[in-house]
Amino acid sequence: MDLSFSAEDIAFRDDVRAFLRDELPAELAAKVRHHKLLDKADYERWHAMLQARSWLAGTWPKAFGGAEWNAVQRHIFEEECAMANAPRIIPFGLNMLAPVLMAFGSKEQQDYYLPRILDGSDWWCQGYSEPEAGSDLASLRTTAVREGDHYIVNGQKTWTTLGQFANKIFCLVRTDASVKPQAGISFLLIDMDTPGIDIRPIVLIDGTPEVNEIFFTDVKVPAENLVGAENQGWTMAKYLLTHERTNIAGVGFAAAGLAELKRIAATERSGGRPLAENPHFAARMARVEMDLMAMATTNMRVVAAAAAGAAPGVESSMLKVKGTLIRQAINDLTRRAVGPWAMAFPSEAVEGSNLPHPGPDYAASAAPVYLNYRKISIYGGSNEIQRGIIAKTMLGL
Amino acid sequence: MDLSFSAEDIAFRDDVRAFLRDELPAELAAKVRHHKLLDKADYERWHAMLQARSWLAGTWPKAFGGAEWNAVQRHIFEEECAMANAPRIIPFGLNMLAPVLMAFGSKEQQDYYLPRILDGSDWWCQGYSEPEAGSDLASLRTTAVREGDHYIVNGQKTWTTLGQFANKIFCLVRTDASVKPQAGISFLLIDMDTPGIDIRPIVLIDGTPEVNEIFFTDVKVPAENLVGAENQGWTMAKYLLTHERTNIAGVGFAAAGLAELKRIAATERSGGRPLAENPHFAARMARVEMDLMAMATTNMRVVAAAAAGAAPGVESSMLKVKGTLIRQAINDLTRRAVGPWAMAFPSEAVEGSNLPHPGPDYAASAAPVYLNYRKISIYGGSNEIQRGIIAKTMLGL
Amino acid sequence: MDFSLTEERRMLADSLRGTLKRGADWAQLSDLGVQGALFTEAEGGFGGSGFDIAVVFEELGRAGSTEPVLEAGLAGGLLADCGEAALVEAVIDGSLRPVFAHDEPGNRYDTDLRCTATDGRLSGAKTVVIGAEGAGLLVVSARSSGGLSLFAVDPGAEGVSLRSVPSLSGGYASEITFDKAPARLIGPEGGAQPLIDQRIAAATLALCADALGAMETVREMTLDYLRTRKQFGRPIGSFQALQHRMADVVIEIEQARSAVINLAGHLHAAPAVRDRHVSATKNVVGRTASLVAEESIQLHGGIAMTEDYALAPFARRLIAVDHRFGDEDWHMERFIALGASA
Amino acid sequence: MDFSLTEERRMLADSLRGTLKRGADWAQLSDLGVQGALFTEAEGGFGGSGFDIAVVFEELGRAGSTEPVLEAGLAGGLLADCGEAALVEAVIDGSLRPVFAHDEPGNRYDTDLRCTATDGRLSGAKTVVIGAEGAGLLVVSARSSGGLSLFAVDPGAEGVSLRSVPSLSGGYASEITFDKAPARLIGPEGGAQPLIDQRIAAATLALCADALGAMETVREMTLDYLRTRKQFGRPIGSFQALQHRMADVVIEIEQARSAVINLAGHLHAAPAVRDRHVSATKNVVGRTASLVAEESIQLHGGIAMTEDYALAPFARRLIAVDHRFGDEDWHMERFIALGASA
Repeated sequence: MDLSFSAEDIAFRDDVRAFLRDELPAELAAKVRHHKLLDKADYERWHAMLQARSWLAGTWPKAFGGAEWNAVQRHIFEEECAMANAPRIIPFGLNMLAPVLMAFGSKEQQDYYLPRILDGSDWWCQGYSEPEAGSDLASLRTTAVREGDHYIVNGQKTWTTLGQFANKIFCLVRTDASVKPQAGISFLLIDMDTPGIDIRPIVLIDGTPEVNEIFFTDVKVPAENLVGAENQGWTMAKYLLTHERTNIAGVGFAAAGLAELKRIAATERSGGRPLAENPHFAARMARVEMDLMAMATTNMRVVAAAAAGAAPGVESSMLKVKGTLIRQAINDLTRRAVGPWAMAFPSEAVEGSNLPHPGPDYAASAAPVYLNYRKISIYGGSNEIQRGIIAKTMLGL
Repeated sequence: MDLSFSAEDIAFRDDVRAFLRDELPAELAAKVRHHKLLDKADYERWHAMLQARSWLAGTWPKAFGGAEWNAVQRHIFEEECAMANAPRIIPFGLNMLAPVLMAFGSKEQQDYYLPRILDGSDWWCQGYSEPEAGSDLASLRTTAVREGDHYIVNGQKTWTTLGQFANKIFCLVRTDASVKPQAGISFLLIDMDTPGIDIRPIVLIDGTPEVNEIFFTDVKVPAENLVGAENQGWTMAKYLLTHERTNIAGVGFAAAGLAELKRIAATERSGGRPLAENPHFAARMARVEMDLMAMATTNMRVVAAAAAGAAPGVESSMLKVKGTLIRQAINDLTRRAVGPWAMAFPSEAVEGSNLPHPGPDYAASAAPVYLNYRKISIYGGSNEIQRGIIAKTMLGL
Repeated sequence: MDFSLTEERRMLADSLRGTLKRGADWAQLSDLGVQGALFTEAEGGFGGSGFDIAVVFEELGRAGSTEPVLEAGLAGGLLADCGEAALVEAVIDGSLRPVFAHDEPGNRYDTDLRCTATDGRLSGAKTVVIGAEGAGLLVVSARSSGGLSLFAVDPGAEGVSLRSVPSLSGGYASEITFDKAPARLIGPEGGAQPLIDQRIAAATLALCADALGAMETVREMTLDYLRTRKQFGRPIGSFQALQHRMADVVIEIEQARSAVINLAGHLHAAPAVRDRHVSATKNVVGRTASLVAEESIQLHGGIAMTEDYALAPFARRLIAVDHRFGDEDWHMERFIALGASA
Repeated sequence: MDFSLTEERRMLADSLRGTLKRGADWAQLSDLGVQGALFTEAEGGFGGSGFDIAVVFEELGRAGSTEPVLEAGLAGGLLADCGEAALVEAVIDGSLRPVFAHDEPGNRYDTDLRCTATDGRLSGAKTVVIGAEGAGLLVVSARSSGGLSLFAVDPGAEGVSLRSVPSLSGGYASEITFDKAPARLIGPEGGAQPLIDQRIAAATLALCADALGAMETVREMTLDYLRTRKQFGRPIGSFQALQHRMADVVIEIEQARSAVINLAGHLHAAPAVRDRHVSATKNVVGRTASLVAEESIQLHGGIAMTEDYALAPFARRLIAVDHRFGDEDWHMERFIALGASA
């Protein structure tokens, strides 16, 4: 056993830290730290800076222009970025579509789409979920019917994160309704400018315009936009779910959130003392910190196993559940920490819109973030789905 | 709304308090308070004292020699007894068999058995559970086959509380294996002296010899010992479960346990101060006390509704779950409160037997009681069964 | 012992529920007697007991009403304590909507006040005052030569400025600053503290009853969704893991109901007894409200995250409970302190 | 970064597991080198790191062994610190089983010691000393003129009396009184505190690793029962509510494993860092041990309540974790204090 990073890993970490310290624009980090909405240009700026450093596609094979990081390097990069409050990398093109194209796409598709992801020509979004297909994704109903050299797509996708910025969408669509649900699904690439596509924002409980519904009415998609074979879509979706779940524990986000919580608790005063010295609040923070220390090591164990070539297994589900619970516990404490300031809620969710929050700079986002991050135990396979996977793996029933 | 007792109820409560103050033998109360094992004579003594005051069969109709208390009076009596650390009334004859005999038994059975319950001639135990029939009681396998004017009983019962003191047992037995499980069950009264009955103690995790296994091998039971009609047993069992669940919330026990916990926390010292002043321990105690204050009112709401003639419904299940959780939380805190003293465990569960505990008088029972009372969320319909009942009632699915 | 509502309260609850379903505004609520129910006959109303308050606010919470009834009742109660009968009459008939401006920036849930009033002029700042936007009268706590006192301030007067943002529970929260604003002393100079304590206790009961009503609505919404939403070919309410979690939610809501009853029954007890119940009830209701909000969202799944689904404002309202009049820990500490001194 | 065991440790773990399955006694454990693994080469052993300790005790806990290995290792470690090489050699070869008598009655988890030693005579009382029954040597902490010091005391000597009762975790707990018992100063007079702190840190790691092993056994036992026990015509493990609760138990056991690794990796760090990890790990493992004991009993049902079913001693062992070397709250307070000063 050796809990330390290797010399190479430490050198890489120092590189990442130096880059973040020197290059990450302060105004971007401040926006992230205070959970302000980033616009499309913010993300594109950060992506371009990473691409200039050859770190945008850190996990891609070198053959496709990536840095071919192993699991430890990837972990280091993600954790350092999170703790430095860097903008997140939008994963839809880079970490979700790209691995599918590399594994299942044609040479033409790879040559055309992958460079456009790296240079920012395309912003992809994900068309998986539907109103009636949430946890039960295989029940999706959006159809693609082959007509000559095109598919005609009809249906509705939902929960499309940042779809308002996207010019492309990859979709799971039903191409055969006569077989069992999983067997009739295909993976299709669609241009958002195609006639018949209608995108409508979904306002979330905290007022964030983060996700969208997308409606498809007789949308004509060239047949060459099919990835892999027809009806092979479920295989690709599963491939992504089991092989590309990145940063599932969210240790870096949790650490950044805990650091911010501690700053707030040191500033807020209760009973004439800093809130951080209130024994009950200190106990709440200590418990989550101790849990996080343990989870960080659980995460490193999985990362080390992955770096040594082990296939991720039920550990992903465990990290998903515990990771989201810890992050939500931190968000909950942050909300508690700001006390009555949480009552001021200048959000687009309620009429009155973006008036400035009356409290200290840290106060405005506490309640909205607490509310928004209830999603993390729901999406990407809800915690209930994960518990089922864990139990079934353990019990073999 | 009126949260106060009526003048009559207060007068009754004062009567009960005076009786407990004047009559409850101090040595019995001390045994109960420190969770020492009571022997058969202890229980019989207390039963006789209550019977002399006409309070043993408080809930029985006057026609059968009872006091015909309403739900409020019953609640008052049970709560005062619990808080005074009176021995519990052994319910098997008084509160479980007796209502069944009154509702389903023959005149002869009522005339013979009911007075013997009151005067202590019979100590009944309950033969319901079997090794393969726990939560799924209807799957019981003990058979009773009619042969002339007798039944021949074969099988095994388990979890028979205080069966070692009993001279009678009432059993659910299978009299028809050809119908669906619930429809082939009968209710049979059996003399424990009958040849073919073998009773073996089960030692529990805390060392208590509290429950037993009872084996029946070709046990001859007179046919007149059948209660009600053959194959009507499930109806009787359900009648008991829904109509006679007494003191299900255990508010009085919880209050007595909390009072004892507070005494311990005021005595034990931590960091140079009474443990009760440690903010974290005080918080643990406060939370359970606030929960208990609310549950006591939930309980009174159910009691008041019952006194007004309402049939108990899903509230019983809610009180069972919350009541056991609160009592277990108090037991857990008591175990924590005694600190390292819990390591000394002079119990029959481990060899070495009944050496005196080295710590203060309150310390010996803390860990054993904590362990023993894990049972209360398992028996009498486990909390999982209760949650299922609640959900099904609410959802109607 | 009787846990049933009186006939009058049941009628008020029924008519309130019916009217609120159609979306009642301030005038309609006043016509129904909502404010009258919060005042005693001596004060000009027809209620004023803990159970009157509980009945009214459970219905307002159930309907998700964002009318500032709690705030007007709190301020109106103080006006009554100060003998301002004419103003109270206007509150009860709905023509005056006052608000109590009390909390100050940086105090969290403590009330170490810094607003001062000298020679009929009040200066200082009040923070996160719910319902102040559009209020007709400000009742303001401030230190004067005699100690803590109450003052009536015209929100339109010179030296008063008000900045409002939307509030977590609906409506608006305002920052109010006073710069030598004209202020009229009401009630006993230096004698405001016990009046404030009693009326904040009543307002805390109102908030808890409101939360209880909101929880009832959320429970029904969640049960409906569990019954009707299908995944994997069956209603999600048929999945046992969800059933058991819903059962726990339902049990805790019953606990919250009992906690509200406990406080309603002890609202006019001696201060130490009253406050022990205030703190126990606020702690239990605050805990339960968070649990119900979080579990109802999780049991629903993604739909509950959207503003378009009716759960969102109720979830925010439930979370907001813990951010007014002292949170879970603040009340737990007070409960412990009151128990130790008892 | 490498979370796999070294070849040597894996071999030790494998042979220990095999031998323990057949029910190893003290002599067999010593022959296997169990004690040797707890000491460094400089001390005459072949291990002594945090990971050596974790490996050995995880196996002892997994098997439910009640041999007082932890206690002998703790006392032996102090002997090593005091330069008692001959005694340490005897501990390692199994011929001497010493025990450290440290905690005093009424101190709870604090160590405000009252035992005193003057002129080679020791007086006072020690409480709940696990493993003292049958021990060959007592290592006793006491105040002497120079401060806190360690003494070697013959348990059979005049003035030593010992009363034992069974212990919650198996074995025995003893009350020991010293009445001017002959005592030999070992190690630096007045210099015992840092030695004790380091060895108690190691013993806490041992206890946590033991608990981890016990949790693994309980997990397997519970999974087996869920697979095989049938009610309502199906394995109870097919009920989703039980599945999800078992999943949470399994997740928490992984947390406990990580906590043990954290402490093992920081056992020889600077005292403030070491103790922050001691407290974090003990808190997490203590919490998890209670959860695993309680949930495994509940998931089993009645059978788990019986002494005859193999779960009982493991459940008691897990509950006992929180009653030695400081409980959950005690360590949380220390974690907070160390964090505030860091």
